[in-house]
Formats: sequence, structure tokens, C-alpha cells
Amino acid sequence: MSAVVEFEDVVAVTGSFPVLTGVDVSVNEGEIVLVRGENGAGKTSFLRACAGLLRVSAGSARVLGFDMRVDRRTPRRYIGLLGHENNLYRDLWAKEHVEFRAAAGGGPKSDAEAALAKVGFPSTLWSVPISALSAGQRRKVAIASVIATRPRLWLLDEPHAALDAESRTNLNSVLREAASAGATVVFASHESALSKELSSRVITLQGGRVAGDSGAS
Amino acid sequence: MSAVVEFEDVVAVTGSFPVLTGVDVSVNEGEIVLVRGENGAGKTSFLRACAGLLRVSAGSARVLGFDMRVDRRTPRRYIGLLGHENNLYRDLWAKEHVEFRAAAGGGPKSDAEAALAKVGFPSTLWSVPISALSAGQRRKVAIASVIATRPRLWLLDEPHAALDAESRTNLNSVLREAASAGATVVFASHESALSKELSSRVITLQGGRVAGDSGAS
Amino acid sequence: MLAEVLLLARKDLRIEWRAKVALGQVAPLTLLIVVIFAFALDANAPLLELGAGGLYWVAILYGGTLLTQRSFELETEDGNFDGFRMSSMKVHSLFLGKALALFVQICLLEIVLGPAILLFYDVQVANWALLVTAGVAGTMAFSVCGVLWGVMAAGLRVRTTLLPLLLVPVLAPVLLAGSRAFETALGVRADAGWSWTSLMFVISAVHTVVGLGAFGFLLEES
Amino acid sequence: MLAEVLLLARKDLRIEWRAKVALGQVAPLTLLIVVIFAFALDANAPLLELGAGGLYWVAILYGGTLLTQRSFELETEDGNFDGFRMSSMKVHSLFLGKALALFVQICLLEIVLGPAILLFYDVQVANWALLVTAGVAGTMAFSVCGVLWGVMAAGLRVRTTLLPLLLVPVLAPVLLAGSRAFETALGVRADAGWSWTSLMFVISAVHTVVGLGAFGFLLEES
Amino acid sequence: MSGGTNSTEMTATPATRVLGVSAVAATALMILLGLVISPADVVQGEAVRMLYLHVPSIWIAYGSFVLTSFSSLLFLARSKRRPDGGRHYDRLAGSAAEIGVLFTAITLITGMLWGKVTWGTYWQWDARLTTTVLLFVTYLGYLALRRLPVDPMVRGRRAAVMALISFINVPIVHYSVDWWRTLHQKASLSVGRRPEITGEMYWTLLYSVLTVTIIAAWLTVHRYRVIRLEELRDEETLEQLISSRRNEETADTAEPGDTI
Ligand code: HEM
Ligand SMILES: Nc1ncnc2c1ncn2[C@@H]1O[C@H](COP(=O)(O)OP(=O)(O)OP(=O)(O)O)[C@@H](O)[C@H]1O
Ligand SMILES: Nc1ncnc2c1ncn2[C@@H]1O[C@H](COP(=O)(O)OP(=O)(O)OP(=O)(O)O)[C@@H](O)[C@H]1O
Ligand SMILES: [Mg+2]
Ligand SMILES: [Mg+2]
Repeated sequence: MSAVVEFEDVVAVTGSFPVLTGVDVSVNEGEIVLVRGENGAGKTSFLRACAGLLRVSAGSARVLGFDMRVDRRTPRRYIGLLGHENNLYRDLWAKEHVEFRAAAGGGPKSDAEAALAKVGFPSTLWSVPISALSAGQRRKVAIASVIATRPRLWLLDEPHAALDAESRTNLNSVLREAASAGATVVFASHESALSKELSSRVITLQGGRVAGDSGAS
Repeated sequence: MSAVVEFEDVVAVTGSFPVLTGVDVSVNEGEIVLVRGENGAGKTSFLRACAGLLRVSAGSARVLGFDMRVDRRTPRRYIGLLGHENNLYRDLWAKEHVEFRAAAGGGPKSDAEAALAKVGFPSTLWSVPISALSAGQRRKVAIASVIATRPRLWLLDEPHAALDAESRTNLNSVLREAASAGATVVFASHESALSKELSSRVITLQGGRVAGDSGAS
Repeated sequence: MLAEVLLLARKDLRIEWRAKVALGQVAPLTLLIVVIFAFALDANAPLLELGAGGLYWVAILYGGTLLTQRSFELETEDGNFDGFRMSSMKVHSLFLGKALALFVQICLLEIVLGPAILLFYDVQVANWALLVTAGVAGTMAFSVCGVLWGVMAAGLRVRTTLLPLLLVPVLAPVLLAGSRAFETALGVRADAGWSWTSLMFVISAVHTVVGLGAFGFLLEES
Repeated sequence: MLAEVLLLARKDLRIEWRAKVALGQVAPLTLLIVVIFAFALDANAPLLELGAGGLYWVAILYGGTLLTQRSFELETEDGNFDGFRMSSMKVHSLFLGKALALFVQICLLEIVLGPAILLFYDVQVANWALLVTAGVAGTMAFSVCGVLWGVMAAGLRVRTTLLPLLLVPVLAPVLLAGSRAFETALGVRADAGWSWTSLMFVISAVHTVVGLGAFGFLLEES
Repeated sequence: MSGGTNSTEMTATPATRVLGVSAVAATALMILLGLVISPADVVQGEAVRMLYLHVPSIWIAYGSFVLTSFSSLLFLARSKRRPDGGRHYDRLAGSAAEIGVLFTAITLITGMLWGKVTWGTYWQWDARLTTTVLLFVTYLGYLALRRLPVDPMVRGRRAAVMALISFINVPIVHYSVDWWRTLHQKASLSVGRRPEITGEMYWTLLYSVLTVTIIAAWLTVHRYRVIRLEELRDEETLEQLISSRRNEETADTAEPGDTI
């Protein structure tokens, strides 16, 4: 199995604050990794560093084989990121948005409907402007947008937040399915029950570095 | 015990969509009420109607004794609302923000520090601009802002979201304390375990109306 | 109520102090506009002298609109408009507090722009009292109108573009009055500069009255 | 790549179609500015010799800046800039797609503003070919610069006020070139309008090259 | 919700039909008077006939804006106390403003045509002309605000505030000729400062004002009723939406997992 994320002593800085202070992690293909830790531990920063949105200022970071200190752009093609915020164009309709993201990811637009169905987004709301949707419905659109780009590496920041109980278990099965098809899932979450059930490995962050790793090899 | 929220057949409309389609609810002082329901059931709309942010277009709505169809502004003085979004001034420091909200609510600025301590917001971050904080830390600032205004009616939309495990249980005890001091708490949440433990009563919404009420009298 | 007004204004000004928008960004921008204009007019000195008053107010109109936008961006980002509406301050305090902060910010702008114009356009001040009074009157009118229309647009989407559309027609009379008053103050026009100044005070007063009366309604709903 | 460019542009234009910002809000606003300006300056008639051409481009500068702001507001609200940066489209497509959409929107503006100016100023077109070519060249320059600087400001806070500050100095030469070219096209100036037009094409070309080269860098940094 | 009084299916009633017929008749007479009977002007020649449309139009527009402001004021004052929220004041304000904008446009157009004939250009940077455009755009903005998709009561209040402010423009337009030195004719009719307005021209003008008033009243009434019908339609679709949303549960509870 090839390593999808290989971080060695990664340091990252925002403003002048070190949000990652030396992260050593190696994630293999097909894993479902839960990143946990207190508020402010550095989970979001870690995911953003994996996505290439946060510059790595020391250490070595490889994602999908690309050296993130050399080329942060190319790997993004294979990465799907769900942040704390939903990254939605509020004036578009839900379906239009997912179609746009699907097409922008190089896939067929027809993936959109399937993705929306997968997250349980009701088809009656496909043509409603995103700004009119409820918080959970928006989250579903955001998740569907990630699904529709068929990423090889899924980076999800609190994917369960805002979803109702049913959608949460549903999301878990979607992620499991993706992982079994060969994708890698790294997600941060505060829902211990749901995420432990989902994950095959738990990484605990603290103060911007790894404090525990259930799958450390 | 006097009724804090008295809704009778309340209808509310946004755009031209009926988000509340006839809500009958009466909440008494000192209760901790969980509002649950699927995504899009109308929880947020209900809370916003209680806060007077959503106009009630039919039915009768009284909050803290005020008729919300006549005066939606006065009761806000006694209401603390935590929405899906945090309502933070991102350029202010965390402490400044809470101080501002406390003072704007007519209380002393000194409440701010106590409130921040209550939600477990580390004092090392008091003078950090809110825009630099992590998602959970911001949520804590938002909750502290509500605490600092000492509301009689707390309206919380997914207060547990983004918080880590410890802060969640901590929040529960803060809310319990408030309720035992005579305040009323109405909150929407998808965290069934935590919220059932906290709440003294569960209202289930569906399609913009009440589908179940564990404390219906 | 004064305490509330000051509290709100201080909050806005503290944010301004942190971000240095008025002084660091809008002031250079208006300066730039004035310079470009001077350049476009081929540095034709007599012409510049004639136009100084008008261009000053055009620049202030532009800068003031940006500052108004910024002022309400603060109150709307991150769902903040809910917070603004939920505030238990009196509506009058909200109106006056925002207006006060905006007034101070526009004044900052003018303190930079005024001397620059005097310098670039080489004009002589004939009547300082009139100049300053007219400046204050115009700034008051700008800030009061800005807050009134800022909150009108605040709950709505597309407010970046809606706000100027609503604001500019209302401010046009102020622009005209300000230009005329300044022209008198700079001695290039014999017209009654004081009556133009009073017109600006009247406009501010009208908008303040409307604002105090209507701010409650405008806050009610998004 | 063309497919990607069109995809992005179509997305922006669809949002424009929904919100009708360019036609419904910015166009009337620029009209208004032309009217107010002309009136404010008419008092000293020689200033108006700046003329229809200059005012046209001043108005487009203002409207275009607003549209650029709006265009990047879309890409930054709700954390969207992450989405923009994570997009697996080629950076060149991102640049060209945004520029294309902006170009179309500014064109919409001009289609409204152009006839209005012709009417208000009662000017005769001496050279339609030049007028249209210069219009297209200027619009191209505006949209290319807008996107380049828009993305520069996008990751930053206070972009409402920063963007104009970055944009205006860069666009000032376009403003001048456009005005001169239009003056020739309207027959009020014997100058070589075509060379001014070529200047605008050169400016667009330079910014396009810089944009295509630097867009990757600009996207990297938040 | 539905405080509808006379929810007519058509926008015409016998009374307004009379109004409409008299509008048509009056217009015919006005054309006769304006184009045939009244004399050409000594200075302006035949072009002066533009006067009979130009001037009454703007006066009617003023009147409409007065009506708009007045009903906006009543709406703001009464909306809280009335069960239906005083929506009829809002409707009246909206329909009057539409008619006002229409007639302002007519004044602008006739003015521009007239300008082409007498001044040689369509447009002059003149205070009255500029302020008229300002008036026009301001009320266009008002109408734009009315069209925004938000709660009708809320929109009504916002629009009412804007109407009150926008009205400031009306006296500015009217007095602009006194405040600025203008090319445009000064106000004259009442004082008779302008010697051209005499005899038949004077009476023709007065008569045109009457005619245009009738036309405007007729249009306003109809716009009012159309708006009312639209509101009724919206209320009906809302009722349907409410009942279908209320019944959502039957569709959704089919799914398991919702137990408490
Ligand atoms: C676009 C061009 C024009 C506009 C926007 C315009 C606008 C107006 C307005 C707003 C009024 C109403 C004044 C009041 O009573 O408050 C008015 C009246 C009048 N206009 Fe014009 N006008 C235009 C062109 C002209 C031209 C070219 C002429 C003739 C040479 C003209 C002749 C008059 C006359 C005679 C009155 C009646 C003045 C009075 O008795 O009060 N207008 N116009
Ligand atoms: N300028 C700064 N000064 C002080 N601390 C800073 C600064 N910038 C960032 N930080 C800290 O960096 C950390 C960023 O952590 P990050 O957002 O990755 O946390 P997280 O694990 O995702 O937390 P959460 O669970 O709340 O989402 C926070 O603790 C934040 O306070
Ligand atoms: N214009 C519209 N067209 C269709 N549906 C609309 C429109 N506006 C609002 N809605 C619906 O109204 C409902 C609003 O619900 P609300 O935000 O109160 O849900 P919620 O219970 O808070 O959900 P969540 O758990 O996701 O936060 C959503 O189902 C939304 O889809
Ligand atoms: Mg985080
Ligand atoms: Mg909700």
C-alpha cells in the first residue's frame, strides 16, 4: 500500500503563530483516519496543510506522492476538501452548484444528481437557491460537491456537524464505500461515537503535533 | 410558573416559503427544552421567530409576555441568541468582543472575563483577534457573549457544534446552572446523547410544525 | 443613551484603528483620484482652481461610500446583522453610534485630503470659517445618510452594489451644495456659500429625524 | 481548457443573471454618476471639455471596480476562496474564465451607458470603428486587470476598500488612453486615437501575460 | 391573513369604467385643443404644443409622489395597529409611485424632444433637467426596492422610509430654476410672468392638467387593483404551500430512524 499523506516533522505558521509544530504522520491508501483533539489543537491546520492551502515552512510533506513544498497545486486535483465553511455559491441552486463543482473537477455533470441523492438531499430542493437552504441542507450540498469530484483523498473537517442523525449514519456509509473503493479519508471530528465507529485509525493532535496515533507503524 | 414562550398556530414565511406552518408550543420558565427534527424541519426558523428576527405572519406569539406581532424589539433585551453563525466581529480580540456584547446588553464589562472562563476559553487567547481563532474557539467566544448578556431566555442553535468533548459537557453544566437560576433555555441540536441528557423536555419539529412534544401539557 | 452611542462608536473606531481602513486605504485612494483628475485636466492651473471644491466632494463621496460599505460589512459578516438586531441598545443609539463612527472616519479622510487638495491645486482659502463649517456640515450629511441607507441595504444580498445605488442619489444634493460652498470659501465664486452650508445642515437634520424615526423599522427584518 | 474557461464564466454569468447586478444596479449607478458629474462640472463649463469620452471612462472605471468587487465577493464569501483555490481547473482557465465573465458584465454596462452618453452630451460619432475597437480594448484591459488585482485582494481582509486602491492606479492609464481614443472617435480631438487604442491592447496583453504567469502564485498564498 | 374586502376578479368596476371613458374622451378633446385650436407660439412656433403634455405630466408626477409619501406615512403610522397591517396604504404608495415614474419619464421625453427643437440639443446640463433625472432615478430605486423578494410587510416599511426621503427631490426639482441659473423656463403659470401663456394657451394647459389627472387616477386605481390581485394570488399559493408542507410528515416518516 502506498502512502497518501507523508508528513515528517511538519511545521506550519499562520500570521506569526505556529499552528503545526512538528507533525509526523503517514496515512496509507484506503485508510479512514480520524483526527481528533481539543479545540485549537491544529486539526483544521493539519487538513489544510494536506490540501496545500497552508504553506509548510519546515519538515517534509508529501501528499499523493507530490512534495508539497514544491508543488502544492497539482495534488489538489485529486483532493476533495470539506472545510468548516461550506464554500458554496449562495446564489446558485443546489444542483447547479454541485454540477459546477463536478464539471470543474473534470467529471461529468451527471454525477451531481447521484451525489445529491447519496447524501440524502431531497430532490424537491434541487432548484432552490442555496441561500434559502437550512444549515444542514447546505452542509449536504457541500458534501455532495466533494463526492461529485471523486477525490482520491478526502479531507473532511467536521463532516458530521449540522447533519441530522440519519444523514450522519448515511454519511458514514458513503465514506466507508469510498474507502473500500480505494480512496483515503482523513477527517476531523468531535463526534466521538460516530467517528470512532467509522474510522480505522485515530490520530490525536495536541498543541499542533501528534500526541497519539492508534495506527502508528 | 409563567410561560416564557407561548406560540399558537404560528406561521412564518421567508421569501414566499412557509418555514413555520402552525407551531403550537408553550415553554415555561426554568425549562430546558430541546428542539429536534430533521435538517430543514424548521428548528432555526422557530428559534428566530422566538427571538423576533423572523416575522410571525399568522397565529399568536408571545415571548416573555410581549406580543411578537406588536413589539418584537423590547423582548430582545432579555433574550440571548446563538445562531448557526457566530455573529463575531472578526477584527476585535476575543475579550473585547465579549466586553462589547456585555456592555451593549447593559451589563458590566467585567462579566466578560467570567463568561470566557465559564466556557473554558483559555486566557492566553483573550487578546488574539477573533479571525485567528479556531472554529471551536470562536464558538466559545460566541457562547460567552451570550452568557455575558445574562439573558432570561436563551435560544441556542446547535450550541454543541464545533466544541470538543470537554467543552460540551462543560456547556451543559453552564446551561443547567442558568436554568436553575430561573432562566429558560431553548436549544436545537443534533447531538442526541448530550442534549437528551441536558434537556427536561423534547419538542420534535417536522415540516415546520410540532410533531411531538414530550412535555405537552 | 450617550453611553451606548459612545460604546458602539468606540467599537467601530477600534476596528478602524486595527485595520486602518480609512487612513491606510481609503485616504490614499481618494488622494489618487484627485491626482489623476488633476493630471487628466493637464494641470491647467486656473481650471484646477475652479474645480477644486467640486473634486474634493466627489472624492469624499467616493471615499465615504466605501467607508459606509465597510462599516456595514462589519455588521453583516459572519451573520453579524442578527447580532446587531438582537442588540438591546436603543435603536436611536445604534443609529447615532454608527453615524458618529462614520463621521469620525470621514473626518480622518478629509484631514488627509483637504491639505492635499490645497497643495496640488494651489488654491487660496478666502474664508476659513465657511470652509470648516461647510466641511462639517457635508460630513454630517454624508455620515447620517450613509448609516440610514447602509442599514436599508444591510439585510439584503448584493449590498456591495445596492448601497451605492441608493446612496448616491441622496448624496448628490450634498455634493452640489458642498461644492458651491467650498467654491465660495475658496473665493472663486461669489455665491452665498453660507446658504449652501445651511442646506447641508438641513439635509443632515432631515435624515437624522427620518433615521431616528425609521431605524427601528429598518432593523426589523432582513 | 476552453471548456473550463466557459464553465467558470458561465457560472459567474448565471449568478449575474439571477441577481442582475450589472444591469439592474451598477448600470443605473454609472448613469447617475455621469449625470451628477456633468452637472457639477458644468458650472465651470471649460471643465466639461474633458468631455463625454473622459466621463464615460470614469463611469466605467467606477462601475467596473464595483463589478470586480462583486465578482470576487462571490469567490470569497462562505469561505469560497478555498473552493476557488482547491479547484482542479488549470490556473489559466481560472484567470481567463473570471476575466471573460467580467468582460461580458462590463460590456452590458457599456451597452447601457454608451447610448445614454451619446444622448446626454449630444455628441456625434465621427468614427464608429475606432469607437467600438477602443471600447473593446478598454473593456478588455479593465477586466484583465480587475481579475488580476481581484485575486490579489481576495485572500485578504478589508478587500472592499483594498481592491479599489490596488485597481485604480493600474487602470488610470487605461482611463486616459480610453478617453483620448474616444475623443478622437467623437471627432473632438485630432490625436491618433488608434495609437491610444493599441496602447490599451498592449496594456491588456501585458496584464494577461502577467496574469497567466502569476495567477498560480497569487492563488497559493492566502 | 386574508383581510381582503372586495376581491374583485377584474380590475375594472363601473366607477372606474366611467373614469376610463372620461379619460379617453378628455384625451380626444385635449388633442383637439392642444394640436388644433390653441395657437402656435410667437417665439417657439408649433413646438410649444409640447407644453400641454410636458407640464401636466410633471405636475401629475409630483402629485403621485405626494400621494406615495402620504400613504407611506400612514402605512408606517398605522401598520402596527391594523390586523391586515395597513397593506392598502402600501399598495397605494406603490401604485402611485409607478404612475409618478411613468409621468416623469413622459416629461423627460417630451422635454428632450422639445429641447432638440428649441435649444438644438436633446440635453443641457441644466439644474432642472438634472434634478429631474435625479428624481426619476431615485424613484426607480424605490421601485427596485419594492421588487426585492422579502417579506411584504418588511419590504413595505423599508420602501415607505425610502419614499419619505425620496420626496425631498420634488421641491428640489420645482425650485431648481430659482436656486440655479437655468436655461429652463421659470415657474410661471400662477404669476403669469411669462407673457406667452395667455388666452387659449392658458386654458388649454389647464384643461390638459385636468385630462392628465383623470388618466393618472385611472391608471393608479388599476395598478392598485392589479397589485391587490397579485397579493391575493400569492396568499393562495402560500396557503397551498403551507398545507403541503404540513403534510410532509406523511411522506417522510415512512423512513425509519426517527424515534423518541
Ligand atoms: C429633458 C428636458 C426637460 C426636462 C427634464 C424638463 C423638466 C421640467 C419640469 C420638472 C417642469 C416642472 C416645473 C415645476 O412646476 O416644478 C417643467 C416645466 C416646464 N418646462 Fe420643462 N423640462 C425639459 C425641457 C424643456 C424644454 C426644452 C422647454 C421649452 C423650451 C421646457 C419648457 C417648460 C415649461 C414652459 C414649463 C412650465 C414652467 C412653469 O410654468 O412652471 N422644458 N419642465
Ligand atoms: N495569531 C495567533 N495568535 C495566537 N494563536 C493563534 C494565532 N493564529 C492561530 N492561532 C491558534 O492556532 C490554532 C489553530 O488551530 P486549528 O484551527 O487548526 O484548530 P482545530 O484543531 O481545527 O480546532 P477546532 O476543533 O476548534 O476546529 C488555534 O489554537 C489558534 O488559537
Ligand atoms: N425559497 C424556499 N424554497 C424552498 N424551501 C425553502 C425556501 N426557503 C426556505 N426553505 C426551506 O425552509 C426550511 C428552513 O428550515 P430551518 O432553517 O428552520 O431548518 P432547521 O430545522 O434549522 O434545519 P437544520 O437542522 O438543517 O439547521 C428548509 O427546509 C428550507 O429548505
Ligand atoms: Mg477546526
Ligand atoms: Mg438550523
